[in-house]
Amino acid sequence: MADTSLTRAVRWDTVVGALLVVVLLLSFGFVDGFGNALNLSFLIGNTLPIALIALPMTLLVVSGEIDLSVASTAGLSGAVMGALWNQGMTIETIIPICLLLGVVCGLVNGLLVTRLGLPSLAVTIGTMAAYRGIAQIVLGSDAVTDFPSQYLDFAAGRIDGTFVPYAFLPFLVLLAVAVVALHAMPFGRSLFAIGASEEAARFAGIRVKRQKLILFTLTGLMSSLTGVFWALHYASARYDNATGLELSVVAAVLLGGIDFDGGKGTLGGAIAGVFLLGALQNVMSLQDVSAQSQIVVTGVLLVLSVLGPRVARQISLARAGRGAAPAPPSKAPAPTP
Amino acid sequence: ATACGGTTKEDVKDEGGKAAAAGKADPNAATKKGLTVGFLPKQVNNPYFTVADKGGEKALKELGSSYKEVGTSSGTDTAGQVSYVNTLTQQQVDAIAVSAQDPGALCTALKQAMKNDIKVVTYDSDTNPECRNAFISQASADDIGRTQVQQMAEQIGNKGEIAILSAAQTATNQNAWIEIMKDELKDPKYKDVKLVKVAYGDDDAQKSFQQTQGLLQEHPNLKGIISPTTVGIKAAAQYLSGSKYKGKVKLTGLGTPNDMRKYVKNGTVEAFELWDPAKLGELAARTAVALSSGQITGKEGETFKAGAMGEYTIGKNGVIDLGKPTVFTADNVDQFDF
Amino acid sequence: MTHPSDTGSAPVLALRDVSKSFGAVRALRDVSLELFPGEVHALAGENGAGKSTLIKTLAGVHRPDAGHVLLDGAPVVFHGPGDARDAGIAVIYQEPTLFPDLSIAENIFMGRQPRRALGRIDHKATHDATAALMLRLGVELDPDRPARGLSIADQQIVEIAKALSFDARVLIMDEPTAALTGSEVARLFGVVRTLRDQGAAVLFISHRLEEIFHICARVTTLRDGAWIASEPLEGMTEDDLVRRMVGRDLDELYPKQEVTPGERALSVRRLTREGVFTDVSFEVRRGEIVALAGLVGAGRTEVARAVFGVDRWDAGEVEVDGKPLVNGAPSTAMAAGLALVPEDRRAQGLVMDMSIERNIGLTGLRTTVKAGLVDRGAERSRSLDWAVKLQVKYARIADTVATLSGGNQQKVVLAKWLATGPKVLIVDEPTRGIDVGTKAEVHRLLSQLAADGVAVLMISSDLPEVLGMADRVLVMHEGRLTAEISRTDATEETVMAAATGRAAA
Amino acid sequence: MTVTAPEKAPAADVPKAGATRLVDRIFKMRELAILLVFLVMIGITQAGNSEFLSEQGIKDLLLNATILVLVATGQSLVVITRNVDLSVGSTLGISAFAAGTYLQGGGNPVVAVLLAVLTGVGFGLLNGALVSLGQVPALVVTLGTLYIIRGIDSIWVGSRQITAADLPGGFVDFGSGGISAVPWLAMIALAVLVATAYYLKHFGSGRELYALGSNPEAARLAGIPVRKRILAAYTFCGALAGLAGALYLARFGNVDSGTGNGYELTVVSAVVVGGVVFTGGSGSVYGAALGALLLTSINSVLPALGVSSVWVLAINGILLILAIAVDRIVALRVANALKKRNARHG
Ligand SMILES: Nc1ncnc2c1ncn2[C@@H]1O[C@H](COP(=O)(O)OP(=O)(O)OP(=O)(O)O)[C@@H](O)[C@H]1O
Ligand SMILES: Nc1ncnc2c1ncn2[C@@H]1O[C@H](COP(=O)(O)OP(=O)(O)OP(=O)(O)O)[C@@H](O)[C@H]1O
Ligand SMILES: [Mg+2]
Ligand SMILES: [Mg+2]
Repeated sequence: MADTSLTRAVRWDTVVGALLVVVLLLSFGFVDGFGNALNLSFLIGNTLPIALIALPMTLLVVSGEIDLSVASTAGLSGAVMGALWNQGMTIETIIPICLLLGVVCGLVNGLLVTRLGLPSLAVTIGTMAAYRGIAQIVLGSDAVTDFPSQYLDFAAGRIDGTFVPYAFLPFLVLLAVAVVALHAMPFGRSLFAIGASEEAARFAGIRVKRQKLILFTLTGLMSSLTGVFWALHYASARYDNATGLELSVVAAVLLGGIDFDGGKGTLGGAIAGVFLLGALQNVMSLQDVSAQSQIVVTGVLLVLSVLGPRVARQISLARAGRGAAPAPPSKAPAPTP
Repeated sequence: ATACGGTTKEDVKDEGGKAAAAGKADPNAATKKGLTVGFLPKQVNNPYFTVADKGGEKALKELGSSYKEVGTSSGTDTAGQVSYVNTLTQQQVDAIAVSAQDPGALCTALKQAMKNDIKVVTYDSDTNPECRNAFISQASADDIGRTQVQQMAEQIGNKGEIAILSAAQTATNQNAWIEIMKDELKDPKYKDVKLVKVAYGDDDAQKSFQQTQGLLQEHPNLKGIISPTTVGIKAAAQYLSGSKYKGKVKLTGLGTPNDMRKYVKNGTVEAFELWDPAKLGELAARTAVALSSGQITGKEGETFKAGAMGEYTIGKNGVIDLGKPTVFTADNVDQFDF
Repeated sequence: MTHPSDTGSAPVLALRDVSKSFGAVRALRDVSLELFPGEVHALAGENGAGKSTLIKTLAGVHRPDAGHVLLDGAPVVFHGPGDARDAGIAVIYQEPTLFPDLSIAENIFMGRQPRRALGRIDHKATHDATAALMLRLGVELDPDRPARGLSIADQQIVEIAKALSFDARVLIMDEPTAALTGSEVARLFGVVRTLRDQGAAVLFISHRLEEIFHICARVTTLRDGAWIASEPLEGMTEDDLVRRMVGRDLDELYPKQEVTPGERALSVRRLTREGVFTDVSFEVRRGEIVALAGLVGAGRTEVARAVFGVDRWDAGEVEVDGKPLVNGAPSTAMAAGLALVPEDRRAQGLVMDMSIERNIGLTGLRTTVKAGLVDRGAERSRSLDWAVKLQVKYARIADTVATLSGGNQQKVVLAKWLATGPKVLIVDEPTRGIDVGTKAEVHRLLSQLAADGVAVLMISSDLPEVLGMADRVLVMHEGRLTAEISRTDATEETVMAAATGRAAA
Repeated sequence: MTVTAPEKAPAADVPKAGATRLVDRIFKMRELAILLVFLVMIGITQAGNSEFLSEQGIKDLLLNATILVLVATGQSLVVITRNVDLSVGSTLGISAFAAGTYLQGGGNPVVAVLLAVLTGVGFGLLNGALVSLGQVPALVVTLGTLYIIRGIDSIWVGSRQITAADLPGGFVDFGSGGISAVPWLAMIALAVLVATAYYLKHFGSGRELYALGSNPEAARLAGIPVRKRILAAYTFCGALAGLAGALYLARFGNVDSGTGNGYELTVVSAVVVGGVVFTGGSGSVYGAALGALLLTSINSVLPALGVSSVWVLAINGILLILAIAVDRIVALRVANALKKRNARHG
């Protein structure tokens, strides 16, 4: 496109990042009860599950796929955790088992997508129901709440004297790993290529199917980790834990400027999107904005997130005085065999 | 600790002690004014909870305190509910009246609130006892479970197959009632009544609809359905009234008069019951104020005066019963509007 | 032939002093052009000279920044391709623009299907008209088959059929022959002549100069977006034309160096992919350039794809330097020193939304690594290095390849693969859409690579190129290898005879 | 050009008839696979419970599918253009309530249905305008409008609800009535479905929807009014969501602010199961309708077989995956067979 320089000037992920900073600063200044340690720890703690899943989801979306079963995988690992706990197993064995289960869930998605060539949207809508259903079979209507307090405290507590939840630190490590993997490692580079043109990537010797399989598996792993965290954070393992989380993740990631056609976006943008939504919700609740109005705000924000850059570009183009009729080069139709 | 050094459920049991209700009650303490009580229903925009919370609002106005309502727009967004508890804690309200989506998930947040000197009353749906000061039970589980079986048995002449259409499989109160229904059915006079199935409609109109269809297809000889949930009974009634089963398959359970008026009049339903949700909300509000004023602490045996509603005594585990439910039939249904 | 303007006829379509810029790139600068009825007009220029941009301006895709489009002498403004079409202008774009999910017939008649009562589409009439068009072009394509999976050549044919179906007053063709072999080109020219004689104005672009001389009466030359000349072709030589385009004299077009072939680098034995090609065996030695010739659809591309591993083969084996390759694994083929420049640069060669730098870098993800991370400095210098070596014309190395002209995109694909330093290089139509100057450059490069010991397998539909560059010519016909012809024996006659299956040479 | 290849004999009579018919058959096959899965499922259920296909049973099956069929039909039009409309659930909810409020005040049922459709058209236009004029990703925009419409709906509706008692008896009876086993609502859905399918196949603008989904850039170059078509597809989708809202009201006699919540996922599943591809350009509304029928039937089959509801969700998901996998495998097999048969050589 003619306006590469302009697109770079108004990169949406930086805008989201800036917006997040602005919202935080304004809230510190003007919103009662926002700035204190307790509230900040609430904010971070409640946003963490979304942020955790947003990490692999961003990678997946960059490579042109999607996983809607993440919340169900989280629910399933929570349920299994509860069931095994009820059986009297030690928590130290249970958690690895749950993570392994997540790997299996992700692997199933990945195999269905890569081996059978099914669209990931359809597959994961299916597994979304299947995993949730299995969770229900495993745990039934029980709610397991009596996990050991040192684990609960870790998941819900914060570092003494600060607003930082304990769990935030491991998240930061994971974030750093994901950023490096996506933006600096050959693996991440190949994901962008796969997302932008799977066929061209294959012709460049990139092992498309393998990379995708790895990604789905990682997504499963992170989902189950989130499931374990969720059960401990809320001290409740139920089969319907984290229901609907996938939509929040998708919305946040989209807000962060990740293009669902694949091949575009940055992790920084996605995570900024996650915390922007989290912070806004927190502020709006403190300001007694009703849940319904919050939904509208989220929606408007999403629409603006795509219209905004576009309008900005149009304006700067108009100002440049040259109304070059844009000829967006669409992706070549991929002739699949 | 176990042999391999890990932590198991057994270890936790040992360490667990119950958080005791602190302080001492002074029944004669003055009722405080200018308090703020935050209502956190399972779901905002749910007509049942709206009526209940309106009852609470009215009572608080009378008592000179202020009311606010927050909540999630989905009935299963537990994380959302937790974050609302946090918000209320953050806003330093004096008391929270909450209907819990999950008995355990709210605990950490509610304890956090109690630590910050906020009184916690649960209504309609309880949490674990140690996470709140008192629970307002809409009616004793016993009453609800048994009367519904009695009504159904009477309608089908003490003979035939019946089924239950419940809400979510995890709904605490539903499960308690269902247990009591099963217990009641053990009575020899119901020897010809057979409970063939418990189905779950998840308080979703469409799902409840299809579950009703399924029940009737699976059990062609079904004589009656008990649906102890307002959404379920409404969906079942709508299905029955538009099908060949209308009037042949009996239906009873918990429903609101406004929802059910039409089906009572067109003969789909003979009778159903419910407590007055407004009263439930009112009692929750009054209990909250009484707690904040120090008139009660939530211990068994304490009593307090709940305005025009009369005097209530706190039962075991901090449970306060609202009273017996009302039975609605074609004769009296028009006298109610909620 | 007398020049139409001499006989007093007015231009049907013309450009007057048109300029067009894309950001900082000035693609057209004060260009004028006149198209007369009954005349075939050539447009010549190097890659990126602005030919396609000019065509898109005529077709209403681009709006000129300055200047006018004149239709029958009066200025017009086309608000979109639809307007131009309604004015009787048919366009074949450089890159095929088909609907992969729709049938060939629908592709051709989209938007102007024959109708029945109440505006319903007459499916049968559409089908029959398509079949008639295919007959006219002499190709066997089922009108009802979906466009997905058509080879580039067949796609081009469908594009041509689409343009012909208009009975347009003006026919504009942007490199329609780039993917075609001799027989199809001859057919096409036959049809174009008929149209011309019926009074249509034709604008024709090709980098094969002999084609220009063959069919065109006049030529307009562009250089760097600027108009250089419009003149009759009569009396001009190819060298004259090249000088106009390039601004200097050209090196030899086929600078083939003599080398003595070394040991066997690539050997393919009894390779079969069911229904596509059968029992294909050949070998390529170090230093050799072996051409794979054949008609469109003979299966050459398919063989290359299978050898490189993007398709699986059903039987047979492939060895590089004596080590067998894994079936269906391009990454191991790459590791073994194999490189494939694919025929469809837009779908297979490039990630269109990525920058030049990243596209070239894509094949080096494994090599430009430091401590497990992509070494950005090394990546950039590797990309810059090759972009410069191949004289890619670009504004910034970080621009997306979608903004490059067709020929320059092709150069990026070459750069991407040459940068891997392959032992065996397979190039599928390497000079498709590349201007003469660069073509000579690519040939020099291939020749140099061969001299340095690389084994080159070249698939080309450009017969002079095959004859000029190859040490040996392998000919395929209907999925089988039908002939192997040495450099000395290879002539247009022997190759074509084998390619059409008339003679086993 | 100096070489003129010896010209091949013009291939006058391409063997088109055979190949054509086979190609045709594959396209039908795609829907056939789903139909097969559906019939097998129904067969098994009937064997396990003879009540299942009683008159009432068939009626229920059809009624359950009706609303989803309508919305899926609209959705597939949008998906064919390589877009998506996630806001259909919200649109359905708000249209149903709009119609309900009007009827509650003693309105005319026909006007109420029109009102619902118009509401749907309004939101469809909004989506279409945002997507086509702004040229922005449909997924984001319609996820946005999903929230916006849902929010507006719940602010407007609050805790109000409309129950069967508030509605004219005739309207509610219409929702469950019909001619023997065939409900009125199903007839409406079928009529809409057939008309849409006919339009898509036999009208220029219908084919253009496929074209622009298949390759938007080529569509622009072919002079197709891309924006207008996308706008039209969204409007149609909105209109059907609105109509579905009105039918929902008639069928369930009950609407509140939560009506249609989460419906978009079901609709998308139906469309995907029905073989309408998300990258645009292919699929048929019949496929989508079959997908809808399959999906809703799964929900009826399990209770009818007496499967404990604990198992229902898991089985649902597995059946869904099975359906698309079977469909895919059948399609692959057929494509392979065709390739071998059509092979030019060997
Ligand atoms: N959409 C666009 N955005 C930015 N630059 C463009 C765009 N289209 C063309 N250009 C630039 O305009 C110049 C002319 O390109 P054009 O495609 O007209 O060349 P061409 O003469 O057709 O070359 P070729 O022979 O390689 O096809 C090139 O420098 C190209 O990079
Ligand atoms: N991706 C594909 N999917 C399905 N069929 C294909 C595909 N690519 C090519 N074909 C078909 O396979 C046959 C062999 O084509 P191939 O491209 O190998 O021929 P070729 O000799 O290389 O000719 P060309 O000059 O067109 O490249 C043709 O009938 C072509 O239409
Ligand atoms: Mg060009
Ligand atoms: Mg080829």
